[in-house]
Amino acid sequence: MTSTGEAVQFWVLAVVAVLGALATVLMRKAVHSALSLAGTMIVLAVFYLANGAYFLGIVQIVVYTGAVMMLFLFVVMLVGVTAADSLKETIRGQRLLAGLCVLGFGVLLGAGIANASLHRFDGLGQANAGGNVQGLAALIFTKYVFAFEITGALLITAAVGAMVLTHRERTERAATQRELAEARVRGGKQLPPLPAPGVYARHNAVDVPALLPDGTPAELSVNQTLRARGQVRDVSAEALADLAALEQRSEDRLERKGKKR
Amino acid sequence: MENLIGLLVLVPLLGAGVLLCGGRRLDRAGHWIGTLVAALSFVIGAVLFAGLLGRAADDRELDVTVFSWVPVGGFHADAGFQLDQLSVTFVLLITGVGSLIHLYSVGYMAHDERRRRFFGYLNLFLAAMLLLVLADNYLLLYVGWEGVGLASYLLIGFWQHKPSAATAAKKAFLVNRVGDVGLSIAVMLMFTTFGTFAFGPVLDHADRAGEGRLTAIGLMLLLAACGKSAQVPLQSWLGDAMEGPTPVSALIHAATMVTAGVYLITRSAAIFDAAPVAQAAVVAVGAVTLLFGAIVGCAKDDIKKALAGSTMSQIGYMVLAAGLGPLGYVFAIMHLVTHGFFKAGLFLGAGSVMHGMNDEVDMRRYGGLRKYMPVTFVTFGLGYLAIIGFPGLSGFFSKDKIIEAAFAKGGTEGWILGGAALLGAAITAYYMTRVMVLTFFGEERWRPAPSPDEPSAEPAAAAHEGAMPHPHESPKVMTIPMIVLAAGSVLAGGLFSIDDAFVRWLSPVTGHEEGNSPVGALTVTAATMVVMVLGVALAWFQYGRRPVPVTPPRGSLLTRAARRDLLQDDINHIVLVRGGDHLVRGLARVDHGLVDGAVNGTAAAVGGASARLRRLQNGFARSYAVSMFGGTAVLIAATLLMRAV
Amino acid sequence: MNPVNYLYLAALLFTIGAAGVLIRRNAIVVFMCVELMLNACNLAFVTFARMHGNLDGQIIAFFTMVVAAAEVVIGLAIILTIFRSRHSASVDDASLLKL
Amino acid sequence: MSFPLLTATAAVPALGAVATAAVPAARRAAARWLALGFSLATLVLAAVQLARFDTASKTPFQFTESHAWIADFGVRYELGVDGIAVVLIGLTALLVPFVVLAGWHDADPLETSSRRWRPTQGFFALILLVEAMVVIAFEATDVFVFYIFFEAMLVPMYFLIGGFGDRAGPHTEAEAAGRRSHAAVKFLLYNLVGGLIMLAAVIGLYAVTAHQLGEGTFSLTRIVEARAAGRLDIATTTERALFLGFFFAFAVKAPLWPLHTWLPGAMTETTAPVAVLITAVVDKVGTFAMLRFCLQLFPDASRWATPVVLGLALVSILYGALLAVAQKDIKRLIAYASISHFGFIVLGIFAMTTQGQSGATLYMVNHGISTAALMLVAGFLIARRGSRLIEDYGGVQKVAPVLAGTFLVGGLATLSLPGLAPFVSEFLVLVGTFSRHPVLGAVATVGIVLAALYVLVLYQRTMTGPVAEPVRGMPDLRARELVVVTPLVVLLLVLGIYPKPVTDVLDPAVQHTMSQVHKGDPAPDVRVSDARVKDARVNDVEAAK
Repeated sequence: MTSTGEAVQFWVLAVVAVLGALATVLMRKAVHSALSLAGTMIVLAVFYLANGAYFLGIVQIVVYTGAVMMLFLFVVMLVGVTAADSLKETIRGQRLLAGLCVLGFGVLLGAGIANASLHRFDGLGQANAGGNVQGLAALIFTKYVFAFEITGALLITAAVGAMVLTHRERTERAATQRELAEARVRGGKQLPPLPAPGVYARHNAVDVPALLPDGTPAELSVNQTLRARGQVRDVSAEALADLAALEQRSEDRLERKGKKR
Repeated sequence: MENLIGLLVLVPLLGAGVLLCGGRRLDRAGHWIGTLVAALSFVIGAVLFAGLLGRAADDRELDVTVFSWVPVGGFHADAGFQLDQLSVTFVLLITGVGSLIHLYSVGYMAHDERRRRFFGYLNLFLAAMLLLVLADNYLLLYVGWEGVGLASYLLIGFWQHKPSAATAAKKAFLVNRVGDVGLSIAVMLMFTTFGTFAFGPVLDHADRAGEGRLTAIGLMLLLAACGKSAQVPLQSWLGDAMEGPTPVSALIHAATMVTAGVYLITRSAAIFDAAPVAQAAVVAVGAVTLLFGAIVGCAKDDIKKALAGSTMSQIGYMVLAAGLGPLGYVFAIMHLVTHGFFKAGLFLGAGSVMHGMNDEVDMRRYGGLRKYMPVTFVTFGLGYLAIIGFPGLSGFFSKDKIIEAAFAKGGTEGWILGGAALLGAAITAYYMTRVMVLTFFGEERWRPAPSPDEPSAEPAAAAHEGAMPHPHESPKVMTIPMIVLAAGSVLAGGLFSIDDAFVRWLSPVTGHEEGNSPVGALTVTAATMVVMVLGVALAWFQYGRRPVPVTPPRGSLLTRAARRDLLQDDINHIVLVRGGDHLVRGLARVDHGLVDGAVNGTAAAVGGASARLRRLQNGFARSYAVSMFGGTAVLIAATLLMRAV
Repeated sequence: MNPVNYLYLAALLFTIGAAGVLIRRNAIVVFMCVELMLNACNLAFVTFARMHGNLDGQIIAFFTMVVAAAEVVIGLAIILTIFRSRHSASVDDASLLKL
Repeated sequence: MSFPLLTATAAVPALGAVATAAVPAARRAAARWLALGFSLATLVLAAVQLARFDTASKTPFQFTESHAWIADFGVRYELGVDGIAVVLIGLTALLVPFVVLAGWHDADPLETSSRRWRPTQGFFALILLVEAMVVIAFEATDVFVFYIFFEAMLVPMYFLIGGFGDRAGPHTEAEAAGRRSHAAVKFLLYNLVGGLIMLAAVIGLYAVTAHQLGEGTFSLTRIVEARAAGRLDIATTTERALFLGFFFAFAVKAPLWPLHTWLPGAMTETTAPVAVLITAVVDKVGTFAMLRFCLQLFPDASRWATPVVLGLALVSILYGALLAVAQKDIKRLIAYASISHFGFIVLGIFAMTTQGQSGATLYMVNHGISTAALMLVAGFLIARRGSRLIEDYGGVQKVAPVLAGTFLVGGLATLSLPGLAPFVSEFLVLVGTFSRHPVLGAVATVGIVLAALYVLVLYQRTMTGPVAEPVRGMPDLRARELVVVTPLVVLLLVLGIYPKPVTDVLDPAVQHTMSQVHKGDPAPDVRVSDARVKDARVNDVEAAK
């Protein structure tokens, strides 16, 4: 049996771990899921430590939470952070079947554990006597040396595989600048540089479209992404109002009251 | 002498082979080769006849086994020949009349581009017919039997470009096949009964078999005879067979092949004598056909079809006689021979008339031809007198004997049969006079009719007006055979009857007995004469004294039925053709829908099930994952359960 | 406290992860759920090691981590490749055995 | 060890297949000549077999070869021929050269197809392959060896049916290809199902022998011997089950009603020479196997099944003939006619009389020749006009008399005209059946009327009447086609007039089979002593010769 402290730690952290796991499954955005998962993993690392697996606990934090989850986050960013998943089911009956299967599976698993005769509880005191890392090392380099070597090969292969998979072979000659220019002309695209954003002497932010001579905003002057997100700050009305105020002021100053429209 | 028998069959067979395979090189000489072959076989036949004559009366049977044909287990069929008085009579008739008709055809078919082939077929017919009458067992006879059927098929359909000819040929073959079923079953019955089907053993031991068996064999043989000899109920093909060239009608469908049934019955005399039921059936068939053919003959306007009806009727006489047993066998054969002469002569005459009349066959468009075709008129007239049984001519002798024999059968049966035969004689006289009068006497109806009483002139008639026939006598090559046959029809009967020569000649084979006729021979003769005169007179008054309309009048119910072969074809059509059609179509549907449908249905079921199962394989990884988890859950459950148990 | 509770926790986490694999369409999240399942296993291994008083369970958990790392590398590469051709990271969109 | 004649007879066409297949694409003509040469060489070997076959020998099988093959399962490479097999091998070897000649241009590549495409080579190689397998199936006396080749011949047949067809029919090229592959798949599935059921029975047989003899065997001779010696006693139910397993496969192959529906499709959609190969050669393996395996391995069960089999055969005869009447397609009509004829063959086999079985075996030969003649001429006709439909013809007799004449001879042979070969066999079958089952025999005789009906209707509609417009100017048979047809026609005549050489070879084998089934011929009611005298006389005449 374990100490009371561990019991308290278990019950507190177990709740956190389960919540994290649930959040991983239920969050609509992949980033949130990733963060929740990271939380659960850290909790698991604590459990490893509590179970005497000191090396694994550290590795869990460094490798899993550090490296693997970072990898996940990178991919999430490459794929698009904003794309929130719709949680609406598209395959008919999938959710019901999944629920049934998972429920049955869980219940059976629990029943299995409950049925199992888990009476022995030796503790790792003896095994960890010479230090946990040393104990592990002794096993890895003796009993499990072949498995270890093979996992090495696996890792190398995985690294190469990842490179091969993501590598894109250039199948055609790169277009020269001249060809690009010609294509541009042929395609009827905007030939000169796009108009710069901002309104002279008033705004210089990228989200403010330039104004055309008639005072309407020039859409092209704003970044496509911003336009797509609708984060464009339209200052045309403001500018026109300013202009009107200016005129008013100058007329006031020149005392042309009677000509006021 | 034995070798000659084989040669008799072989010569025309070789002739046919040479003519049919010889190609166009033989086109110019083919018809003479064919005629020569026929003449040669006649010579051989004559030599054999002479040889037989030279032997004692009870030793006139020659047996030759050429080779073992089908030896299987206890089944031995030999290619063997048997020559006796009966077969040699046929041989002479076949080769004699055959040679004459070959000669006639040289002229008749002169303008046909396929004449060589025609002669090839004729030679093939001779070979098959000779095989039929010379075979020493029923199986070999069967070969000849079907061989003549084939030749008949080929010759009826010789003008194949005419769909009617092709159809008639097919019909003839098919109806004959129905008869052939009878013959083959008869042979099988003989085999199971006697273990053999050679004439000798079967006929010698016929009395030892059970009567039921013999009756069955007899009835089956009768079926075969009905098919080949156009007896009721298998008579329907003969009228249509007139689509063939006229020499064919003369040779095959008048003189020889159609009499094969009579030969078969006479040859199997021992079987029929021991099976009274079968014999009664034979007589009944003969009597019915005799009247049937005669009635049909009265109504036909097509000269050849009228003669075909007559043929049917005359063979009816022969079958009737053959069915009378030893009373009549000899007379059946005698009538067969004389009929061979006069009917062949009549057909050749008809052919000669058609030859001169642009192949017109409708007697209503003839008339007054005696001036234009004197030879044809005289020969035809002699044949006519012979067939109606004019005293002194051959038909008189043979038919009279049959009528006598019919009365001699005794009892009610005798009276009925005799009456039928007499009635038949009257009708024969009537329709033959009708043919004679319509063709050679009266006004010349073939001249273009300026008469306005025919406003609805059919297109065919209009076409005929364009090419008005110019009746003319046929060339010598055609008239000579007619003259010879006419001579035969005048003299044969008389010659046969001198000192009962024919009876003495044939009785060792068929047996013969004089019956006790309830009426005297003279009475019968007198009665025959009376009915004959009545028939002639009636026809004369009906057709000779009054003008004959070119378009046939509507006629009485009987006439209309008779024109349609007494509705036989209609019945066949409704029962067999239409019924068969429905059956066949229905079966085709069953085959496609049910039998094949079951197979295709199984395939479709498997396919459908797979298509449904395939939907599980939707490609969604998550669906697969669900089934994986489900499977795992089941496995865990199973493991736990195993533990629990 | 009975250390068996660790096992129950592991089972629960595993089941939650499984549910995530089955329900979520985003391939990245599915992968995360797989990781969660692997981690749940690791927890069980570590607990077993403690129960049995030897380090073999930890060794297995260690190997699992290595394999999981390799798997993540390859898996994410595949996700990227699919995303490039289909412009989607949904596993449902990759329902054909071709790009 | 003596020269392995039987292996050689099968090996020559197999080698020929390899050689033909190896001919390069550009030398198409060489493939044909090669195929013809090899098929003729096979014919020579088959002729040697026939010539050296000893009809007086008492041993059931001659030229036997026996080598261990799969020792663990008691499978031996055992070959041997009896009179029936040797005659059927002769038939196969005889027909294949004609098939090759008739199909001379059937597999020419289309002008549009790729230059590396080699259909001609494939076509002839497959034909030779089929021949090799058929020959070895006839020779095998080991059930397992037989089974292997019985099934293996499906593969080349499948490709022949599915890959080659008439250039034009009532359908477009694409439709025709679809129908062809449908027919081929149907052929394959049907026969595979039959074959698999047979496989189960083959394994069952092995199990029975292994259980009772100590060591399992597939050898026909050993099983028959063991049964005769009483060492092998198969339980009644087992024997019947095994019989049914074998019979089902053979009935599919034969084909017997109601398992026939693959045949019309296969024969119609493929080329005429291949259709001949199917019906005249491959299907004969089925009826042959009934005689050799069903009757000899399971005599008691055969007798037990006789009523049903005879019934099915009778239905086949009438049904096939009636359906032939209803057909609008020339090749389909011939196919249904074949079904009717196979009914006769099965009827003869199971009539259990010497006449019936001799007739049936002779029928196999004669049907092969007559169908080949009719089908090949029909193929020539179809190739000229480009249509299989009867209604598209008319008056061919006028423009192509030789073609029409040979077609008529083929047709007359099909309707068993006396004087032509099939008559002898058909009559023997009928007599054999009649002497044991009079009613059956009599009803079967009706089949000859129906045969006349469909043949003559076909002839009338295609060959006679006014010349149909598309037929005008149709060329008559060419030299190559005459070379194909003439020998067949001559054979039909010769075997019709003098079948004794063939029956002499067949007779001992049939007697042997009959003795296996423990059946004698029914005795005639009236003992006719004269008949014996006459027989003796005939024998004397022969002896004198």
